[in-house]
Amino acid sequence: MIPSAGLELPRPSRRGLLTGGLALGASLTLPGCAYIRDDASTDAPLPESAKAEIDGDLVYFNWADYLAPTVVKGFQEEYGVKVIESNYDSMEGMYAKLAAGNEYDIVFPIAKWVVKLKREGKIRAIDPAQLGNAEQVFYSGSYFNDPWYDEGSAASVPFTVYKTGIGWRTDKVSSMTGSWRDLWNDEARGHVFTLDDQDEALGMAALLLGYDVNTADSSELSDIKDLLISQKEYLRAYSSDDVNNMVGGDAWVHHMWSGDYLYLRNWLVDDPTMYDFEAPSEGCPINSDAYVIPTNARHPGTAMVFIDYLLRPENAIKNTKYLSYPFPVKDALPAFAELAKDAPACNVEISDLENENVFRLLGTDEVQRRAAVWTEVKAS
Amino acid sequence: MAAPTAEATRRTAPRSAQRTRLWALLLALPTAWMMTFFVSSMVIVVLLSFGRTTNDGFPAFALRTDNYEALWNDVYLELFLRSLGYALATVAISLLIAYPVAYVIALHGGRYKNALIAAIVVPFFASYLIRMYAWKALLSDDGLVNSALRNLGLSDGITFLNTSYAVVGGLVYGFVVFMILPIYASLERLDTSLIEAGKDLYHGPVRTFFFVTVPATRAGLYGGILLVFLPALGDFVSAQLLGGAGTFMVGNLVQQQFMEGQNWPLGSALTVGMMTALTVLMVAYLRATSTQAREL
Amino acid sequence: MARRVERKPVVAVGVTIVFFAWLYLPILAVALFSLNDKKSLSSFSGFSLRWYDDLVHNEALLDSLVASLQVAAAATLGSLVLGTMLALGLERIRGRRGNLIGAVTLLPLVTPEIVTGVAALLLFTGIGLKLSLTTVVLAEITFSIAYVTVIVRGRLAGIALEVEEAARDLGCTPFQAVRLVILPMLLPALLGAGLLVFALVFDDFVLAFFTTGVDPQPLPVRVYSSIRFGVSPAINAIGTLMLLASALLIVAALVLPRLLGRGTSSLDLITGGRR
Amino acid sequence: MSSAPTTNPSVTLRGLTKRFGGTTVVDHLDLDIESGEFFSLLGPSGCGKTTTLRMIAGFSDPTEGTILVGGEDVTSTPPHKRDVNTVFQSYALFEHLDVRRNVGFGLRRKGVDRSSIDKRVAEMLELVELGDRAKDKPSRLSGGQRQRVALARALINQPKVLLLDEPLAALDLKLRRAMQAELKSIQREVGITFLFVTHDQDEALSMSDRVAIMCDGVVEQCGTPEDVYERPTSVFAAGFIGTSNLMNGLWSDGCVSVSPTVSIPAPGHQGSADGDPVSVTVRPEKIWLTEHTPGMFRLPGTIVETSYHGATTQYVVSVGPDLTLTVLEQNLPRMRAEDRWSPGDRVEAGWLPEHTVVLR
Repeated sequence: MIPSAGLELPRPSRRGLLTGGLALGASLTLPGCAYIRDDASTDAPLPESAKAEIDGDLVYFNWADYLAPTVVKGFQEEYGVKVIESNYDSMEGMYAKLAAGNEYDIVFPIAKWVVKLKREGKIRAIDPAQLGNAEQVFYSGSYFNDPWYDEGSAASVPFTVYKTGIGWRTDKVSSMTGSWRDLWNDEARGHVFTLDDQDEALGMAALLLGYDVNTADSSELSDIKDLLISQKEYLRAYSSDDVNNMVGGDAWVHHMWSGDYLYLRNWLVDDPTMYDFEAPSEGCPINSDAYVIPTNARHPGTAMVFIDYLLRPENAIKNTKYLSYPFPVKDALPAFAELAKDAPACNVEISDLENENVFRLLGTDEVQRRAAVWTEVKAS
Repeated sequence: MAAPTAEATRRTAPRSAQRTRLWALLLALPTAWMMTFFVSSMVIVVLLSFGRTTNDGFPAFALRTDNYEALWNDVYLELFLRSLGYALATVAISLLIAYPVAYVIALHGGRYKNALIAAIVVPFFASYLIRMYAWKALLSDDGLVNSALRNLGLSDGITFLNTSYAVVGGLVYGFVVFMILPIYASLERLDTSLIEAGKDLYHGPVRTFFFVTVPATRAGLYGGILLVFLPALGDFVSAQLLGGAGTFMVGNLVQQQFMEGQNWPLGSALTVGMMTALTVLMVAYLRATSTQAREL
Repeated sequence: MARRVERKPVVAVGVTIVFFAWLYLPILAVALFSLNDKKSLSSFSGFSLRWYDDLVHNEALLDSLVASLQVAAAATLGSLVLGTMLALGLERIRGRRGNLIGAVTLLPLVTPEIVTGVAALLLFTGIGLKLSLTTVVLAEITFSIAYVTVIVRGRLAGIALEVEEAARDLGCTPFQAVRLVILPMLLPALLGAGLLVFALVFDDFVLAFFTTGVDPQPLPVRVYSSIRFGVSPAINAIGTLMLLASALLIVAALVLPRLLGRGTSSLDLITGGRR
Repeated sequence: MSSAPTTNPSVTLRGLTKRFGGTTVVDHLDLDIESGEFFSLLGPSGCGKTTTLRMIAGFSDPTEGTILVGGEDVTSTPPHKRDVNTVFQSYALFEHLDVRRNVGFGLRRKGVDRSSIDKRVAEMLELVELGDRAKDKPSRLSGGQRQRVALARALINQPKVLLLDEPLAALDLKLRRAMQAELKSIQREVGITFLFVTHDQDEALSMSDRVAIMCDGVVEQCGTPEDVYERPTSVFAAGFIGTSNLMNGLWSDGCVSVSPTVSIPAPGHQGSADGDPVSVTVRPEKIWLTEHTPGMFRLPGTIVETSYHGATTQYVVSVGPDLTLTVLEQNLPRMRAEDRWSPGDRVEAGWLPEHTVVLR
């Protein structure tokens, strides 16, 4: 049968449909597809930085509800541009859209995704000299002058930092030990939640076992799997909605992000003393988000202005209060300290940043090995 | 009279052709559309299911079967069976709810019929996600339902959330409307004199119901079953929002492979496997029911 | 018109009442918490319209709403046209071949949404289409055709083949028979299918996420993005407004035909219509 | 297959054949229907009568053969160009149009101007007594009314032939009787050829000018109602219409021996040789149990069963081993209950030899 016969009507036989479809599919997708391709070296030189001057509306791509609306609104009013907002629910989703060629002006990746985007030449340089408020993050001695994920901070500006620990209900659980073992707490049996996040869940188990949070070693992963499966009898669910699981009373002990805990404690509950947070002694994963400007951004100038605008201490303070995550903006730090004064475990210190517990970009084999373990844990 | 016969046969040909041409014309555009946008994208999925992932995490075409070999895994099988169980439970519960509701509205709704059907459809227009999330808030340990139970002294709290029951309940909530509408439609069309005749024949409403009413609404039932079963089996929202540590479903697994797992080829193979299983089930189901439905 | 059956089935009436309570419980919760003056979704502390105020002033959300409406309207129109054509064509190709094509048209219903989404993304980028609201519409139409076809075929089966023949008999060409008789008789089913598709597309987030470009994103994408990490009551406010809008729409659908004095009733649209 | 010679044929079928796959549904049918005739195709379901009708209407293509309507070959004319109209079994009304528009549909397709359409629709609705329902939707009409709309919608086009496909099947008995009479009188009034398909023998006999009895795709017998009833030419025709006492036997010397003891004389029959197997039939109402007249053939027997039917009483009379006759007697004014026979009574069944019909 001629391949095109599938398109020949009036009588579309099933075989015709399939043959035609196959031919069409293969011919349409093989060349020039952004995704499906062979291994290629991708160390591209960094496209140069844009100037910080308004060059159009801002096409903005972020987690939902991850900046104070008043700040975004203030930007629109001050500069007379529109912010066109899109959201993602995962880094993989963000990456897929970026790789599809969508032209976003600013994106907010987690640290290890900065590494990936930078390596693949998908983001452009950001020249701090263009930013009037650069001093706020790139002051002398700042960790972010040369963070692990972006050598010399050439292509990113730090956005937030946070750590992962354990939040718990003081009225329900009294026997917390300050270890990740608390996620196996007998008092909280059936009320324990682990974050629905591959890196966080495997990382937590790895720390408890004394392994690297990024381990992809088969035998270590096997130990991690056994450990996590042993947790299931204590577990209520895997969920990243930590705040509402706590508020709803379902969670007594919750694997939790520091910012979410502060948010819960400061804004949602009547009696903050009912809740507490610990940074387990085996160490906690530290993570940070950054601002980056994609190479194909149509309005990199506006994006630069926007980043500079967000670095203004008053805006960083608004965002800190809205999100309860610390922004590494020098003059905004006191505001965070105020928020976190009753929960010092939520503080992220420079020393935390310099430790090894960061989620690094791994090779495909490693990611898939880890994913297989995580899938098996969740599915069993 | 043999002479005109052959000629007539020849002359009839263009007429039939003219008629089929219209239907063919009607089929042409949607078929071409489905080929371009659905079949070809599914072809990509099939091709990808034999593919691999590059070092930088990109899917690449290849000719490997290891993704399919990976499917032969007790964990996946268990997961599929679990999802199948949830979907079947969803269908069964939806039937138990939908039939009486559709029956009452169709045969006893009187002039409120349309209003009642509208009342069923309206919530369906508020976002599925928002409604599912509302259940989460309602059913949590300190949520409204448990608070009410406690205040009434009926119980000191029931664990609803993060259980299989919650997942199935969410699925039923999300899809029961697909069961009610077709059943309602076929009950509406039902000639009630049939029921009365049945009452004489079968003595008593219960037997009449099972021997007359239910068979007469088979078409609606079959449609409803399909429209609930398929989306329930592929759903991942209910398990994600209302599920617990042991309620992972196929939909979640596929989601996982395409997202965190960064293993699109495996996700594709899972999809192809699942769709094959479902297609076999569906064709068998259609074949079994279409002969019966035609008898109506 | 159906004759009334005398005795009410008590159990069924009971089930119906419980069903309605159950159906509306979460809706009421959504409405209630949209009026909460705190950001909590489980404890209610006092009435406030602050989330509605937020909503009205949140341009991004409003843009999303408009985008969603546009996408839903376009996809509804497109899938109605294509789905009806498919249904009409399939109706005349009966037997095994019809069954097979019928089964193939059902495939989009079986495919996990994320796969449809990813595949659509691969396809669009593969053929060099730039992602935009247009690609969302293309993908949504593809996904919705099956629903239209199922509903319209159901209705077509109810219209005896004889009706089409009667039209031919009275002087219609095949095409006129479709245009003057079949389509008008399908109208209730078309309205029903249209309403259903509109609701589905308006509510879809997975497919929409993968196929949107940099235009304002459809609303459910935002809802889903925020739901994974907890929902803001502003979302509840949107949900409540969507609900009210759809209720109004449906009430209009119920009342208008009566006001216009047309005998055909209205809401059998959704159910595919009665005879 | 013979049909009456025609002078002015309205429909002529020649060698009309329809096969679906390997099954022959209509088998080389030849038929001539005269103009202005009320013609019925009568037969059990599956006999090919509806298929024949559909081929005449143009909904189904003949496998072989020709169809002439008004002398014109329409075998390959599409339905919308044929000068025939159909009344469907399901009525097939257009639910989205009111009665007026349903009836006027065909004229509008023909491009008749609005005012004459209105006039003719009004006339036609008067004819079918639906003048007051012109603006109703079909869904608000009763079965009988819907039927009349379907009739009016077809008749208004003044076709050369009106095809009616079991139009009365969906009505209840009483309404059906009334409609039969009405249909017949309308036909007389408009003078259009009616080709009527039915499986109901009473209907066919009472309305038709001529009836063709069909079985397995062929016409078994074609003639006036009286012809086909009184003088069936085949076992099938005899059995399908009315009740008949059908007995199998052997021809010998002007008689049919149906059992060792019973031999029935059949003087009118010719063409059979001695020893030929034949069937013999006699209508139940031709058999007398009393008041025999001279020349009647008589058979002694015993009443085994009686059933009272109001106007008539039916008896089953045993006239020999494994041989029974059904007899239908009018309940005449002078007959009282005690005058009727009871099971066990000895009787004599007698009938005139010319009422014996021999079928080969």
